Amino acid sequence: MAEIKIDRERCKGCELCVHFCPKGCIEMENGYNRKGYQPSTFVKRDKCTGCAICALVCPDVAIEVWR
Amino acid sequence: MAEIKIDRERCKGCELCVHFCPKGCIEMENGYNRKGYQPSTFVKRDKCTGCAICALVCPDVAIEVWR
Amino acid sequence: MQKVYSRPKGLTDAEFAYCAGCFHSVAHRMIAEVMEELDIIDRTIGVCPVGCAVFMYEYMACDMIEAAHGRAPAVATGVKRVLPDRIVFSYQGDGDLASIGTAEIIHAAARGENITVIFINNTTYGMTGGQMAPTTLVGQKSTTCPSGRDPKQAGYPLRVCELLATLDGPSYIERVAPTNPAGFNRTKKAIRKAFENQLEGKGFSLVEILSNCPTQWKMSPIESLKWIDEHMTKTFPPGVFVDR
Amino acid sequence: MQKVYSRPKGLTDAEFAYCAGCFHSVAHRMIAEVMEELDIIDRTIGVCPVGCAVFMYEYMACDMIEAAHGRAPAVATGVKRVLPDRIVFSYQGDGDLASIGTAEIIHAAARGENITVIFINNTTYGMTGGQMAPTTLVGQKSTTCPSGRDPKQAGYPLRVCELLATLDGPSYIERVAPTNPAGFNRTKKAIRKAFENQLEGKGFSLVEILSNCPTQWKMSPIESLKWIDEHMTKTFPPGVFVDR
Amino acid sequence: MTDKKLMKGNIAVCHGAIAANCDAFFGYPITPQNEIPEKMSELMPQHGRVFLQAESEVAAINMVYGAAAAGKRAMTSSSSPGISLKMEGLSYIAACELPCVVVNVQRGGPGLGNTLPGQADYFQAVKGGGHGDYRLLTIAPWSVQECYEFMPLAFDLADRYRNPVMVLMDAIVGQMIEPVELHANFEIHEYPKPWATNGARGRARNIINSLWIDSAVMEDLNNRLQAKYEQARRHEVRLWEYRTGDAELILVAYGSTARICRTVVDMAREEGMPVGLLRLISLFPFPEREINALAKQGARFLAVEMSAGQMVEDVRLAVNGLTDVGFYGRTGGSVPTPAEILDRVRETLHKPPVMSTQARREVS
Amino acid sequence: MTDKKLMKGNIAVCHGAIAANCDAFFGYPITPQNEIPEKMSELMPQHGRVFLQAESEVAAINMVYGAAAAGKRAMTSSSSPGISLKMEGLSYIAACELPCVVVNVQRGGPGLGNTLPGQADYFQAVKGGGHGDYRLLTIAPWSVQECYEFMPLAFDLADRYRNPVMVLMDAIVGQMIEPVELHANFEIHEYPKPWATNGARGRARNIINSLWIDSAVMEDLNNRLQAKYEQARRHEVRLWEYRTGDAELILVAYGSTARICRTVVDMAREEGMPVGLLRLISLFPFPEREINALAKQGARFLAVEMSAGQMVEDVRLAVNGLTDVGFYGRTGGSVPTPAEILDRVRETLHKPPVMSTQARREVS
Amino acid sequence: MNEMHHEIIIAGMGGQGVMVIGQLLAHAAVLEDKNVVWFPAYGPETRGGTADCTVIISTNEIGSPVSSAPDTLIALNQLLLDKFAPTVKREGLILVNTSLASPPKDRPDCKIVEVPANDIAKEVGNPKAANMVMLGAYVELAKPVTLDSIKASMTDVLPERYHHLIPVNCLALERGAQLVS
Amino acid sequence: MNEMHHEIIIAGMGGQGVMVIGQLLAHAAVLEDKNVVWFPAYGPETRGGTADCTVIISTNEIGSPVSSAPDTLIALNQLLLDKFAPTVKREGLILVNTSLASPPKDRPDCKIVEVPANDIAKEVGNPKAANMVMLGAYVELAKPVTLDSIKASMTDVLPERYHHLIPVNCLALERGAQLVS
Ligand SMILES: Cc1ncc(C[n+]2csc(CCOP(=O)(O)OP(=O)(O)O)c2C)c(N)n1
Ligand SMILES: Cc1ncc(C[n+]2csc(CCOP(=O)(O)OP(=O)(O)O)c2C)c(N)n1
Ligand code: SF4
Ligand code: SF4
Ligand code: SF4
Ligand code: SF4
Ligand code: SF4
Ligand code: SF4
Ligand SMILES: [Mg+2]
Ligand SMILES: [Mg+2]
Repeated sequence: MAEIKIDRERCKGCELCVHFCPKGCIEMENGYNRKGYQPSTFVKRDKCTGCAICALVCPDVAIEVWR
Repeated sequence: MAEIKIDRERCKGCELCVHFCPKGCIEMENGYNRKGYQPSTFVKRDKCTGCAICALVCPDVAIEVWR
Repeated sequence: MQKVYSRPKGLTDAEFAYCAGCFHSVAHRMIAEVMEELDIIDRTIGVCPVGCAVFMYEYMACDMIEAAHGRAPAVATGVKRVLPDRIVFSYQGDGDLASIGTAEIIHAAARGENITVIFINNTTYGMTGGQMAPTTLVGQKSTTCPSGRDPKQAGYPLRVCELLATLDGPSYIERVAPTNPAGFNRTKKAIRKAFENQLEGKGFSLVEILSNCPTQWKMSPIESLKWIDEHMTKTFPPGVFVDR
Repeated sequence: MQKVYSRPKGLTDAEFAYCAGCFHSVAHRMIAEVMEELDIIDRTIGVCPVGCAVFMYEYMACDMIEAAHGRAPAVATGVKRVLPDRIVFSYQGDGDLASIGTAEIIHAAARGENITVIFINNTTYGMTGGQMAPTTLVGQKSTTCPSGRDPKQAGYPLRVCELLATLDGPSYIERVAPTNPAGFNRTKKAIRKAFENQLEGKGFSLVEILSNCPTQWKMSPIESLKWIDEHMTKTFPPGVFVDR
Repeated sequence: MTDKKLMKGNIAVCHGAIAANCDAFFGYPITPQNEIPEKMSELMPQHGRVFLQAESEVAAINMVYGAAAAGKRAMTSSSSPGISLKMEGLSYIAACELPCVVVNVQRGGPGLGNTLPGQADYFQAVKGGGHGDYRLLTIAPWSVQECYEFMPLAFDLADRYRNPVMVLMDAIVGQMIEPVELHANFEIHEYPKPWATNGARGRARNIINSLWIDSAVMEDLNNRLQAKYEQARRHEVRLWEYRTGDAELILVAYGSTARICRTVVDMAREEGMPVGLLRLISLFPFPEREINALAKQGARFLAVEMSAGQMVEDVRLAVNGLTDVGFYGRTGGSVPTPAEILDRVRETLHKPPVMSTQARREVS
Repeated sequence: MTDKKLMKGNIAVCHGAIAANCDAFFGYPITPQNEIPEKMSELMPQHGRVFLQAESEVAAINMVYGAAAAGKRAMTSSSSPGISLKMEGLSYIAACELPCVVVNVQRGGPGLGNTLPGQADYFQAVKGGGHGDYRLLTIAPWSVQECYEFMPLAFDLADRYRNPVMVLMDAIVGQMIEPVELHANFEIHEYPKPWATNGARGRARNIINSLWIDSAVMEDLNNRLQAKYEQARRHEVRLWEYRTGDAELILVAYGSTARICRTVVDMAREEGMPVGLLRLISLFPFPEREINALAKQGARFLAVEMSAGQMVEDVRLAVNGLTDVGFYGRTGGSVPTPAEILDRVRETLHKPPVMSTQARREVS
Repeated sequence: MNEMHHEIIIAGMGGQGVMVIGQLLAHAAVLEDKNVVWFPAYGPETRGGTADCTVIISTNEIGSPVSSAPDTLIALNQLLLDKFAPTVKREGLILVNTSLASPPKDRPDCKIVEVPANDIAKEVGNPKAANMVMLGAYVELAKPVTLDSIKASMTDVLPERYHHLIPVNCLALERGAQLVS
Repeated sequence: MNEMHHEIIIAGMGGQGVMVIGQLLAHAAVLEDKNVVWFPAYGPETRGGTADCTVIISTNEIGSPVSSAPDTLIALNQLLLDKFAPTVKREGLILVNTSLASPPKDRPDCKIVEVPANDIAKEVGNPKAANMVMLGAYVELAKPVTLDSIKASMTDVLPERYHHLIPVNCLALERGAQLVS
């Protein structure tokens, strides 16, 4: 099992992590962060392989990954 | 028989006509023109074919050719 | 559990001010990672462009200089010539490098200047509001070619890698397209090689990154990556153009 | 007897102020001949460079504009855009076109600007006293590389035709070497074609003429032509680079 | 008022250029003037005229040079750093006595600075930032309406004097949106251009050139230029006086700063202070005589600029020691507020007038 | 005098730069300063320093920017049109507070002009030909010896003020050959440069930048620059007075024109006319106080320039109406002769002093 | 016409319609023959997804279009509320879109009006009309122009493809006005 | 030392050694502790094969190194004789190399000295030393410096590869001087 952490305030809601996660572990939030973006959120902890693709593609370096 | 005319005052003595004339009809003069160049001069009227190569190569457009 | 991805040391803590999904950030981060991996953060001097990446100095953990629009290669040359044992990179957009700065990039390349150039081609002037760039595709709309680039009026896109590859100066030129994880890896590798070459004294290296501009293209980030794959790579095929 | 060679009408009566044996005069004369042959003297506007040919306006029988150093393609563009039915040519040396004016020539070419460019490559800055040019050969001496061009210090010569040939804009690019009567004929033909293309609306044409500079090379004119054949053509091979 | 449209100053410039029969626009993007090339890319082709985005500001001014040499009305626009790149080209155009129009929407400087409003390119515009003795006729609009109306004026001056004309704006004037009436009521003169290099059909060939190795000939050209500038000094001074009649202190300003100063004058008058405004419309020629005349009547002056003190030197030259000339300036994109200028006015008026012989440079 | 060598002004500049520990030269050919890059291409590598021929003047000034940012002593040289191309770069360098030296061997202008002597780039040098409120510290040698000696001075000023320094020459000063003593007696200060971008080893990273979108920060920078220029006004005025003690008319000139004026003063004195010379060495800062003091003593002034009247404006500003300021200028590469200046002196001295409030622009 | 002078800053995320309501205000002022200057943010400041503009409506001639101390702030999100609230002039007016932001605590001098604009917009059937709700509230409170002039400006200001939304926009305007009346 | 002031223009084709004799004059003046400025033509004017320079030698400090009316012209060929003869100051001195040029007719005010320099140079055995003949004649006539100082300057001024020609150059100098003495 692996773990990722999304920095909600750095996230700009670009959806790239959602798009590229091979396991579909990430979704977009409904709420807004301080800047007014809708951030993404880690939803399927159990499926995450820690492949770090989400972190690789995140333009805002908002994701950290543990494995 | 052909004829060329070298404009002595336009000539800068570059020797290209002398070098390229296939018939060796042109030579360099010993004297100087007003600007201080040693001009070339048409010497072998009889051998000249009027091929106009001398005029073609003359940078200073100092040569006219009749054939 | 071990941490397998964390913020590279080559970046400061500052949040990127780029638009959501803009790949300037991706390029910055990869440069930062390479600086960290090669352990050169404290002897690298970066030269920022005038373009959306104009604030790059806020993000990179190394010494930085803000160049005038288009002149980054000249500024980088000035630094590298007087400090040949430091690592010098410049970072430029397509307007900066391929329009106003055409002479500077070509001559830095022709001189084989021992610097690393990261070239962000997003087919537009992002910062100033989406005007036509030298790399704007035929038919592509922009705020100064509102009905699409018409080659009869505005000419054809400039292919920088192909252009520079005719010179004897460059040691390494590659074009990459970070539109998917494999492309990301390829991009990172290219940037790394462009820095390694400099460490080895091989001379001029340039990596052209086909990048996006979701804002001026008026697309979502995901659409923008698709657009790169489907349209940009036709005019700008990725590949290694020089490696010697 | 018939007159088979006389001064072309495209030239004024002024005597060339060039050094003895300098081929700027040859290029001028051929342009003048082509203008006469195509009967376009009274609708041609020429743009002079800053270089030894800076006084070109004294010699050509058509309207002429003196451009700033390197900017002739921009000036020519300005003229051609507002007078599309006139014939516009620019004439530039290697310092003018390939150094300070790099951006202008590349973008005029990329735009496929419908102009004719005559490019005189004599590997040096003739007018200012024989400094290194972008086209100075490796090892060749100049007043700013007194012990010969060292590529480590000053980089490599720029090959303009090869560079521009990577662009989609140009319709015709050729390099010629008027070092013998056949070369003269080839040169004249190329210049003619570069003007004809414009008349046909085909777009950007450029003829690079490998020329001499007996004064700065410190050679006789005849030696200078040999030097072109023996050395210059190695780095700058004559040929047609674009014809479409 | 249905014939008034809301419009940006930059956009009004474009409509003004169209009304002026501008034949060709060559430009390069830079904030805060991007709306000009953008709008021109749309308008010029619509009117069958030339729009071209140049590869740089240097290329743009040289394209203008070519189009102007060909006898056409040509213009470019840019903002401070981009204008600096045009200095060589402008010197050439002035030396060749070619007409053209250059718009500078000034931003905060020096260097890259910022895209906020500035007026620190005054010296560059009126003294000649390029080499040699040339001048740009320089006019400064202060409203969107004038952005529209000054373009025909600029092209007319350019043709009349065969000289480049600078329309000196700032980010406020360029970016603000106001109602404007595009009345198109201009008398557009056609100036014969027998000197144009447009093909020597039926005439002797023309040459456009600024190279004269014979110093006597080059000096003749210079004398001709100076005579022309003298002519302009006599005929082209433009200004607007507001409540100067009885003013003891006259604010001198141009562009958006002059708008702010107008507010200040009203505020000052409400407080009973005898303050007026001299709003400069032409910066070169500078209203030397007019200011000198006011100084002879005893008025003191306060120059207000978004700069560290540039126009104030010309005010001092005009006053020539007759009375006191003060300065209030803000720099780097900061815009002076009416309140802070009013403070300075109060200060000045309570201070007895002194003959200041040293330039005072007070930048707050 | 065996330790004196015959040398061109341009070549002496190079030896001066070497003596000043100049680390890097970036230049581009242009007459009449070609001897500088040519000689530097030989000298700099000999001394293990950097010489690079840039692709253009624009590239050269930006290479200087880079080398100066890296903490090294860097310079470039050019002549009028080439200097115009450096305006953007100079504005950046001044805004970034970087030291460097720029040599301008002025020629006849405007436009392409000619390669003969000129002094018409004065405004460009001292008012800032680029955008924004910056100044170049400007000094003007008048002999080959000074071409040598002013280079260490220029580099020292540049480092001390963290500001670009312009060495303003003309084709006469650059091209003439005179005996010069390369004495190498300079005290070369090493200025610590903790701000240099030379790699952040053992310290926080450095940033060289002139972009400040916050207008308050940009204004702070401007205030810092202005304070620095004020400092220079106090400490760096340099001039040379010749027979001014009892002079009723003082010629004001710099560079080669000042040499000519020295001859004129001697000729005038022989005719019994009380004439002196104020030779400016620093052009910015301008000797405002000194001229004003002389004006207070009643002296009148005649500014002599190879221009249509540029420096004369600064003289007028300094005199501030106290006495009369005349002008004699030649342009386009023409060099004023002692005889013609003397004529003007005679004319002036027989004319009673009048308070002239209008700028007089007399170009013969 | 009585003398009046209003300086308003409107700020929010790109896409929240900040510019549109600025333009509606300016247009309405033109209809009412008032002096108006509208100064939208431009250039690099528009990067990062935020937008703001200043509108000055006055019966006097308008000097600077740049307001150093606006009398009103209409804030559509938290970030820009935080940024601009300190600039509002003493005892000014601050309208807060409380659907996305919470009212400032450090401007007790100001009149703070809470408008749950997104929620109201959803109610009237166009979730994108939160800007209109804010505008309605402001116009009702400050009366720089009439609501009718705003409505009359819709067809000119909105691009044609949005004209079908005019009725629901007007509804949103009115709901905003009702909220504060 | 008596007060003196000489302004000389020397002109000829490139290769005739115009610059060398200018430099010899200047160097000799330095040896004699006189003030000297030497102003060679430069730039585009040197195109077309001609060369000229101005030398000013004076016991006073020298103002302009550009001479508007030289007191002496040393002309080595016809073209430049024609160009510069009109600039010589009234009653000045003109030395003409009569081997290549004929004396001017329109300067009756001037002292015209005819020096068949090329012929004399051939006689002394170095046809290239015509310049030295002209210099010798000038120095003898005007005495701006001594012939000895000129001779003493040879080793410094001439590149080493020409040092073997110094004796014959000195001979040419003397022959020039004899011609006019
Ligand atoms: C001399 C000058 N000209 C123009 C500008 C305005 N300008 C700023 S960024 C830019 C172009 C940006 O485009 P690009 O280089 O492609 O970078 P991007 O924003 O797309 O990353 C321009 C024209 C400037 N700052 N300076
Ligand atoms: C802006 C500017 N920079 C430099 C110069 C000086 N300059 C005149 S001609 C020239 C180069 C000439 O070389 P090239 O173009 O090769 O022409 P050539 O004389 O060899 O025919 C230079 C640098 C100038 N006039 N203007
Ligand atoms: S680490 Fe891999 S699997 Fe886990 S969330 Fe990220 S992309 Fe998905
Ligand atoms: S990739 Fe990064 S910025 Fe984009 S949605 Fe995911 S976490 Fe947010
Ligand atoms: S025409 Fe031919 S043969 Fe006759 S002289 Fe000329 S080159 Fe020789
Ligand atoms: S080619 Fe022409 S210039 Fe050369 S020597 Fe012959 S005639 Fe004279
Ligand atoms: S405008 Fe384009 S390039 Fe600039 S930050 Fe936004 S997305 Fe990136
Ligand atoms: S210097 Fe060279 S290029 Fe110039 S005219 Fe002389 S030979 Fe020709
Ligand atoms: Mg881009
Ligand atoms: Mg050349």
